[in-house]
Amino acid sequence: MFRFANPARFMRFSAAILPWCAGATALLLAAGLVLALFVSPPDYQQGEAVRIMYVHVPAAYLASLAYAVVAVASAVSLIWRHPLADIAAQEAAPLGAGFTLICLISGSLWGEPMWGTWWVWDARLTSVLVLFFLYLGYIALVHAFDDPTRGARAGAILALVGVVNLPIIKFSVDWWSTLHQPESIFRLGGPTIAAAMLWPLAVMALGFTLFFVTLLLVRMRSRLLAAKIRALRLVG
Amino acid sequence: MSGFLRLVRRDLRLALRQGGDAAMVLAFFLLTVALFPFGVGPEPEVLRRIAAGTVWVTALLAALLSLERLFLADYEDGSLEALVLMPLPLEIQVLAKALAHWLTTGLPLTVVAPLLALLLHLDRSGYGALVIGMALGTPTLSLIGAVGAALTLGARRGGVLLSLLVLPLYIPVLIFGVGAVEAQIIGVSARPHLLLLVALLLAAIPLAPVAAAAALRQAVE
Amino acid sequence: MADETRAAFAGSDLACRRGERLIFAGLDFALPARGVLLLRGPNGSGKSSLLRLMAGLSPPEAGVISWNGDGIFDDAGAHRARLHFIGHSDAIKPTLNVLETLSFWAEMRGSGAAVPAALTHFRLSRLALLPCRFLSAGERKRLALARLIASPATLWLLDEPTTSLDAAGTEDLLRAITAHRAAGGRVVIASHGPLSLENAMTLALDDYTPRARAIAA
Amino acid sequence: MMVAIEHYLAMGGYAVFVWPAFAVAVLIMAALAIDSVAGYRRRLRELALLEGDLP
Repeated sequence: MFRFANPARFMRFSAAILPWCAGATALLLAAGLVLALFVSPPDYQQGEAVRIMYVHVPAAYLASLAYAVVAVASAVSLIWRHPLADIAAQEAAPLGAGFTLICLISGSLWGEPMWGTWWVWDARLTSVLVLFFLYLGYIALVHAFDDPTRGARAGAILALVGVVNLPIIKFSVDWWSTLHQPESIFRLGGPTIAAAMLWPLAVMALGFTLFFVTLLLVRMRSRLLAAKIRALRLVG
Repeated sequence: MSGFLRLVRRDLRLALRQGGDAAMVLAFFLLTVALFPFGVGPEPEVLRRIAAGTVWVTALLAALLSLERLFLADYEDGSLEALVLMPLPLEIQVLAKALAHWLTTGLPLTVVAPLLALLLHLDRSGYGALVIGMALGTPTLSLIGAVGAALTLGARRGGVLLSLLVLPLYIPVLIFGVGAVEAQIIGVSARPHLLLLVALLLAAIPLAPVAAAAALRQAVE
Repeated sequence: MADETRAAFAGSDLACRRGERLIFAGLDFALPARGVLLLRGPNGSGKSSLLRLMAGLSPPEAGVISWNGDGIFDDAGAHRARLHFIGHSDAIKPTLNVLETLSFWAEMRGSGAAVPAALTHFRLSRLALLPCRFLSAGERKRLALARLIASPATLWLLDEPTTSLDAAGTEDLLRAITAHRAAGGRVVIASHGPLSLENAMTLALDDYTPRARAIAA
Repeated sequence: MMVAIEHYLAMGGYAVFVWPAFAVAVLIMAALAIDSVAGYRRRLRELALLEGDLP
């Protein structure tokens, strides 16, 4: 598990795979865009508006994936006090917040033609909104201390608190929305989706994931370089 | 007397001597609720519709108000360092301090809540669920708040940050607390909601002190 | 207490990091019963940091601190029960009076039986019912130090204990330390000023800074 | 031809929703990418400068 946990080894490893990740990201996102905008058919109910799904659903998936990365890295950092895990958690958070924002805005843009309103307090959108707040809280907390190690430690604890709370919040929001909106107007995604839409969606989701991995590697490398620069300044 | 009770007694004594804190929270509660008729109009129908939600949301904010002080004074005067080094496990101490916080904020809020609900014309059948719900829900607020207060010790803009961290985590308590009242009013049993509030409390009692204690340890490190 | 006096309190190959800065490394110490260890060194050499490591407030970057062969984090509760740590801040609430303050700290550690003795020793009995907001800096320091006597602990960790103490206050502290040593206790003191203590061992922390170690090597 | 493109761009009347959704995604992801890569480049330069100073 810690084969790449040594910073020097991480630098070598990430340098080796970074070009491949970047290349694959570019290819997949390009292919995904073509598939989503030209190849995939319009929905018989939603028409062309269904194309919003190809950014909305991958963004939602990445928003959760990035939070999972933050949480796992935080746990590793708290248990083994590994500096690389701290960096991974802190650098995954802004990316996750970005995807969450994409998910919220595209959801709102999808909601207007489908529901006739820009914002619906539906369970899924509300949960994503709460996730966005959790990201903001995490990022704000990490940067709120003069001593960066304190920020990292506090952030790690908060990330784990968030992981415990997310299912509870999700459950309570689902519960609340069934009370207030008994008839489900419309399901985003879901298993009823046609195969002709599934392929473009899968390509997009993979492209988004690799985009996240690539940027995470770049940002982590950047942080390690910054540490090296500070160390050199301290000696010099 | 156990160390747990000693700590509760000390925090209560400090709250009483410092005075004001609990009174301020109540005043804030009262004032904010009293603003709503100015905002939405004094029509009883409108107020009745939003009564439960207004009382709960305002109670949430009022409980938040005194949270920042929960560990801050101890952190600043060195008491926290000494407390961390006491033989009594820090998790138990957090529980004691959260209990003291609840006794000085959550409990008074619960007692005053029906009075404020009266001002907002809450449907008569909703009072029982409101009071029971607040009695079950406000301890959870104090416990979750303790985690936030511990995490933001020594942070810049600690107070605002604390709200940002804690308010999203308060959503489940708010949902089930208001849900209980509304269920009662429409003649459905409030029990599932109240049981869920109990479940939240039972989950928070062991989990929140662990997280808060971890945060306090790294704060004095 | 009998086997407490035979226990070894020692640290080996300790390193301490604050942020990204390595403060000291390769530091060893051993403190037998009845011993006093004076930590010396300029500002920033890590005197307070070492005391905090000894208290178990933070884990060392490298190395182990042990009591009778067991690392202090193996049984953190037992270690906390055997030590007093008096830091820079006094842990005093302005609204509690002197007696309440001292009783609280003593009772949290088990018993407040020795509180009157502690008040007498540090000449605070007269002020017992005075709210702490009226205390002078020296009186506050004496109240903080009175915790040492108000509840027993075999290991005293004192960070600049004579700050703002007058000659008589310093004398009170030295008498307390002498009595504590006679009973088999141990004391670690981080201090700038001179302290007249018999058979005190000295640990100069600036010998262990990365730079000093590089020159020596 | 032009008609076909116009018809396509109109997105069956949903153009005002579809195109902004993609634009926002591209914009935010581009901002993340630029922020990440620019920071990385800046530190590489800084490091090269520092290491050049040292013997």
